[in-house]
Amino acid sequence: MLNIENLQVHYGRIEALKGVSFSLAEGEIVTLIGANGAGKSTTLKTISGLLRASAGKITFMGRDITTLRPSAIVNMGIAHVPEGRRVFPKMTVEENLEMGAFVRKDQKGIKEDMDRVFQTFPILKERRTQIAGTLSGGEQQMLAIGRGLMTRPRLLLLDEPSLGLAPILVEQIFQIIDDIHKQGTPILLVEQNAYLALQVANRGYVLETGSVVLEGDAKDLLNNEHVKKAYLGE
Amino acid sequence: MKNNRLIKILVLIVILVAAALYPIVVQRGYYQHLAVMGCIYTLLASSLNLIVGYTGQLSLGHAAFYGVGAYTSALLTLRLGWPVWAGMLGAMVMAGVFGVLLGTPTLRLKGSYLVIATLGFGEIVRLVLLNWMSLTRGPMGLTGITRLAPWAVTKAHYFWVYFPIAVIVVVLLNQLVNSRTGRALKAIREDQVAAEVMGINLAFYKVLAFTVGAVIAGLAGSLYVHYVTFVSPDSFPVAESIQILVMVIVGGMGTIAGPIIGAFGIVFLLETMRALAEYRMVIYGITLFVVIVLMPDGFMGAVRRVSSILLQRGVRHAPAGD
Amino acid sequence: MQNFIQQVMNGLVLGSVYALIALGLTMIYGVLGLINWAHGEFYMVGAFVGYILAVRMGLPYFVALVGAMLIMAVFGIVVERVVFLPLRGRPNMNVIIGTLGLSVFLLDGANLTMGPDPVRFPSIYTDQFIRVLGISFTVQRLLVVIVTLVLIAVLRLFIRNHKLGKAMRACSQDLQAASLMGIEINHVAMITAAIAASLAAAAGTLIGPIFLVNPQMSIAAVGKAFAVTILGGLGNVEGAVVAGFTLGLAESLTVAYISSYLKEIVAFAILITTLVFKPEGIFGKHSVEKV
Amino acid sequence: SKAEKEPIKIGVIGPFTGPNAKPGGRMKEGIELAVEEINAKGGINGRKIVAIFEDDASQPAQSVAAAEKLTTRDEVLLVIGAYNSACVLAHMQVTEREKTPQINPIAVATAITESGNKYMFRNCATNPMQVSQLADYVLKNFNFQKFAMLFENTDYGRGIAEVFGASVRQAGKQVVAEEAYNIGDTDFYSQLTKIKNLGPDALLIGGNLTEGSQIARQARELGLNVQLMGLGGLSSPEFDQLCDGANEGLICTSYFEVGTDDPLVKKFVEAYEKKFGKPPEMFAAAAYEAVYIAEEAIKKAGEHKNLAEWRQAVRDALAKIKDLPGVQGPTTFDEKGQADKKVYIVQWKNHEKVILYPTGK
Amino acid sequence: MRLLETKQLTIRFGGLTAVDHVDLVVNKGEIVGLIGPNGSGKTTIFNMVTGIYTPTEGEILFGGQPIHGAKPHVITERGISRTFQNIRLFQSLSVMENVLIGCHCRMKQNFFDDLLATKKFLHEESQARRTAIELLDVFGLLDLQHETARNLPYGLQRKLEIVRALASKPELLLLDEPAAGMNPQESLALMALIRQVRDRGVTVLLVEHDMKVVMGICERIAVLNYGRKIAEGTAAEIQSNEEVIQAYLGRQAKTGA
Ligand SMILES: Nc1ncnc2c1ncn2[C@@H]1O[C@H](COP(=O)(O)OP(=O)(O)OP(=O)(O)O)[C@@H](O)[C@H]1O
Ligand SMILES: Nc1ncnc2c1ncn2[C@@H]1O[C@H](COP(=O)(O)OP(=O)(O)OP(=O)(O)O)[C@@H](O)[C@H]1O
Ligand SMILES: [Mg+2]
Ligand SMILES: [Mg+2]
Repeated sequence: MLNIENLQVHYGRIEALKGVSFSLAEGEIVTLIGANGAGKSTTLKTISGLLRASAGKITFMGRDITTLRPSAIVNMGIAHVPEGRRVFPKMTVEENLEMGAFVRKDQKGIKEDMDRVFQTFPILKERRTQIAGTLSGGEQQMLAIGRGLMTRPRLLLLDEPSLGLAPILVEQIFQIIDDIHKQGTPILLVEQNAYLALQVANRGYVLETGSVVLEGDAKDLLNNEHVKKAYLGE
Repeated sequence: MKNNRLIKILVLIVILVAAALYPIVVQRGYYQHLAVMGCIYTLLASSLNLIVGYTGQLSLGHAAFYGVGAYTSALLTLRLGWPVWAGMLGAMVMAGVFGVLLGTPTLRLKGSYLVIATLGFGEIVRLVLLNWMSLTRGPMGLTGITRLAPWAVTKAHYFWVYFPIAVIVVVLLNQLVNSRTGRALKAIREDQVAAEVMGINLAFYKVLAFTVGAVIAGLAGSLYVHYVTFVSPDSFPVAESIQILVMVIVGGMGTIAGPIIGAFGIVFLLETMRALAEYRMVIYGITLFVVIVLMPDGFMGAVRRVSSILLQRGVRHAPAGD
Repeated sequence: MQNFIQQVMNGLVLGSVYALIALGLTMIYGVLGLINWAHGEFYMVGAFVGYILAVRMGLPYFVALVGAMLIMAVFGIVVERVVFLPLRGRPNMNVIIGTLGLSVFLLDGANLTMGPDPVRFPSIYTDQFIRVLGISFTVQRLLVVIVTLVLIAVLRLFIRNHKLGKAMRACSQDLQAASLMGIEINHVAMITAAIAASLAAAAGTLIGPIFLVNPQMSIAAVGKAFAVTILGGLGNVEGAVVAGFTLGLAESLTVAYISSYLKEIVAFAILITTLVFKPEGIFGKHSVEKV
Repeated sequence: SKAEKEPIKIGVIGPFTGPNAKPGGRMKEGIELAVEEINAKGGINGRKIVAIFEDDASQPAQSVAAAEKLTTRDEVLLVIGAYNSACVLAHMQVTEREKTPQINPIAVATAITESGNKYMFRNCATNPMQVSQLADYVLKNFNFQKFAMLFENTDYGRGIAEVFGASVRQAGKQVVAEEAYNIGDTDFYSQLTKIKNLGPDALLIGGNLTEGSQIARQARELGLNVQLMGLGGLSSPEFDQLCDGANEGLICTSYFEVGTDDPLVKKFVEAYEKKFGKPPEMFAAAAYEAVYIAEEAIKKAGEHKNLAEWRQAVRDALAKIKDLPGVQGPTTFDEKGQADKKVYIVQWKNHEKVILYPTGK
Repeated sequence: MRLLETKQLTIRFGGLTAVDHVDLVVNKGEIVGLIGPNGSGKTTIFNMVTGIYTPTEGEILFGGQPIHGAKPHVITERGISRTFQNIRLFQSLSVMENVLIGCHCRMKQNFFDDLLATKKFLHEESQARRTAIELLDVFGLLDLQHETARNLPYGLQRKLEIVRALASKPELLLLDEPAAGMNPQESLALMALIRQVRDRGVTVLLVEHDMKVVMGICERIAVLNYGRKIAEGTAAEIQSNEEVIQAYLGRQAKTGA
């Protein structure tokens, strides 16, 4: 359903992506792994329209979305939980979640989803009226994920969702990812924790300095010597 | 390292010699006048740069320090008969006091709040100068202020005194911003919390920046007043503060050369634009906008960008193999 | 007592003027995060547009008022596209200088096209007097206060109930994240600029008949508008309104009971004292920065 | 030779942009007209004259730069200007140092001619001169006991208040209110309410026409029905226009009156109306007159090869000018360079001015 | 010897008690871990110890002296330094300048020395540069000394923050999630570095969610939950503590990160 062809992205004159191609099928979890600065976040930002590709093509459900604006892309059903949380610091937890449902009109569904988020992250329920800027790092991370879920997306882009989360929550997050996936929402997952990512994903791509150097079945990648050495710390 | 120093000193000597010759080569008093004003604005822009460019405290009240310096020097020489050099010292001290006065209450203010508070401060100072009749003669201003010295008759004489003063101040500022103090200021600009946690006394350094900036602006005020020999509150409106800020930003803030280029550049540009008559300000407005959009880091930023592109090219053409 | 009531009334009129001008300023700051140095000129241009519609073209006053607001809305959109957009996300100082360029351009542009002479902008309400209990004012003055209050109420409803209000707040905090929520930032920016400019037009058209219309009117207005905006807390609509009226009353009563020399100083003194004790304005919420 | 055909350069400093762009424009028009007329007659001593206009935007620092440019770059023979006293006070040391004669047609601060500057000449009445004439007239002809003053917070307004207040007190009458406002202010309800409460018989407006017209209108709105008085600019047709009738009965001084039967004035008014399509007002007249004073002096000074000598000769000729007819009445400079100018006292009646003094005219 | 001690340390934000009567001891030369669920108050304790927040109740003793309520810069001078959960480098300054700013409180010249480039200035400056170069070298950042901090990859920015903190010659170093955003390979290298720091005589208090790192290098670990200390002990003790597993580690803790 998502197809990336020969994507190139520049920051000024720095080439961050040097022709990346990959695809994601209906109902799949695909993970991008790679060292710091490999271009993972850049890829996600380009898909969601925050960055402009200098070459290449992105198609979503058969439509070319390469040059669409972020709002149009969100309206097509792609939700992006960005790196670094990016919660609205002066809005309350609840308002932040409402913002996630900005493009939706089904009041009832919104209410349901909000309850589900609170169920998943009980601490957010406790912090409901707190200004998001004063939440702890992990709480903000939960809020960002919750806000992404509020979109009820057709495709979810997650950028390092486990960053700064307690181990028990990391487990939970991956559980949630699995749940969302089981409900039929495909996910494009970027993670430092390559081990967990490859465990939950169907397929994976390894990105190094702006290019895909390896791709394959997640299980295969888990056993790949290069991946083991470079990303699993074994 | 040593070589570098030598080059710097050589450059400085060349500049000084060129400057000394300027009034001889350029005979017209008008251009000499612009050069004198350029020196005064260099002091103003460089000192504001310390506050805005290095410490990151956006201030729109700089003309207040300029005005306080001008009035202090004028009153000390006029009313108390102090010699001009003492008037200058007095101006610097008094402006410094005002620097502390503005710096202290604004310690907690950030961003736009600071901008508007400093703007308000500038207005208050101007309004006090305007309304404290018994001291300042209010809107009438002060006339017949002592000239710099009995021998200072032509503009060339003024230039020969003011230019070295500007050079000395700039050299001192350059030394300052590359020292522990300067780094502390830059750290505050970058991240106040991190700066504090690195052991920097926020309150002290912020007030210090305002004070040093004010002292230099006060000196500029004194130089101005003994040159023009007249002063009135009209000379220090908010527009003047903004003009100084324009010089800093257009020249390139947070650099030493930027404000100097900005000061001389704007003084000469505005005068050149006199030819445009009533279209002058309209075109100036457009120019400002275009410049700030195209050169967000000012002239110095543009120079740096261009030179880095050129350098990069050079590297690419270098033979391969490291 | 009569004197006091008259002075309070005077203060309310002044306060409406301040509030109306400051509203647009605070909205542009609140949503786009930029200090619009040219806002005084918006007000001035708005007044001229109202003047042209009402006096030169002879349209009925209220038609001219609405017309000026619509025309200025378009003007606001153009300015957003041409001027604000290139400055978006730039540091404060650059924005100040950039919009200063716009301000100089509009001011001297008006000088060139409309001439520097003040013009009278009579409306039918300027010559109708209300005199009760020894206090007196024109209907136009009353109109200023009433229309201001109505506009504020409408604006509040709009911001509160319309999704746009929320979108505006989100944009003011994080443009990128807002766009990820599906908010069309460009639309929000244009609508904000349009509203701000049309509020300025309303201010100009309402106030023009009371005073005079000339290019210089922008200068006196903008300093006060900034003071009001900050007092009310940047980006805070309710704050701007309350601060506007506070300042208007303070000035009026200063003249009445202290000295007219202090009228100007009062505005800035209130501003600075407030900021010293409450750095985020009267209505700004104080929050400890989370590290 | 070629040099002789070169035109004589006259520098003009004025506020052609900024808050006083309006009167600045009138000043410019007056000068343009005079220059045109003189050149049409063949110039001075066979040479054409040109006026070089420099804007000071009412800012002293810019005014200094303008004076520097005119005297040292353009090398003008003499300078006319400026509008604001602060600007003249700031730049007069430049013209003095460059030994360039200057005629100041508008700025009224006393200090300008009191400072011993040998190159400064002023062809308009100073503040004390016009204000005391007004005070004398009002005190003599009306039996007012309580006076109020509302004046702009500038050297101009403050000077008016000082002199007028002194005259009133000297006559044993009372000043009940002295209120100030700033240039650019638009709302005077607060000050006027306060004044109304103090119950004066007459109100002196010490300011320019923009604010002055607002004050007159707002006084009427508030029902402050007392004798209004004003100076200078309040006698101009624009003031009448802006007042919309609120100036009915206002008594005011005037340097220049269109309606007199002085042939010089008639000729000027005619030519001005032809060229600019509107009647002239005082600033145009004063500036126009200044050019003719310059013409007279340049004519008397004769030809000089050396600019410094020429300027000196013009200065000396200016100092000797005696009873030179002009549109504001005859000009004679005293040893300080101040011309002894009489002013008119007029009253607005039904959008027309009635001359109250001097009664003969 | 007790280097840092908190006694009944408490802070409230409105109705929320973020840190609730916590007693914590860090001995000289130790590496101590501070862990706990998100929002349990770890960063907040750091903020109180470094003077950014003032405790509502309780005391903080450093080397036996009370430091609560003191300004951050004073505390740094006393010998506590830290890194931030969200990196806070001086972004547009060079790597070298970042480290020199770290040296700030150990330099003795005054304003006039700086202004006039006195002997003292020259001496102090070269001294500081030497310290900076040495530290950068140890952390492998020396080649990048002229690079602008902003341009460094994430992992190196974390390292630079540690170097900057060390430049103030602290006795106690507080690290807030230094391994966040690092891959397992990089975390391993970080562990080695932290040990090295301790071997230079710096005591370390570490907040981290990466259990490999925490269990790997901490001699003692304290666990917070809802602002309260719920456990304290060695890695083994903590890992088998039922309450900690419940609240924080989760069942599969050992398989994961
Ligand atoms: N705004 C920017 N300006 C310039 N270069 C950038 C910018 N953002 C990223 N880069 C560069 O682009 C490259 C890819 O960065 P990206 O953020 O996509 O990496 P990543 O794979 O997500 O790494 P990480 O694991 O650190 O998040 C890096 O070399 C980075 O330095
Ligand atoms: N300034 C503040 N205002 C209000 N609440 C705050 C403030 N600072 C922290 N808190 C609250 O205090 C609690 C503790 O926050 P803290 O940042 O210490 O958590 P933490 O243990 O570091 O969590 P994490 O592992 O997610 O970083 C959080 O619930 C947070 O919302
Ligand atoms: Mg990333
Ligand atoms: Mg934390």
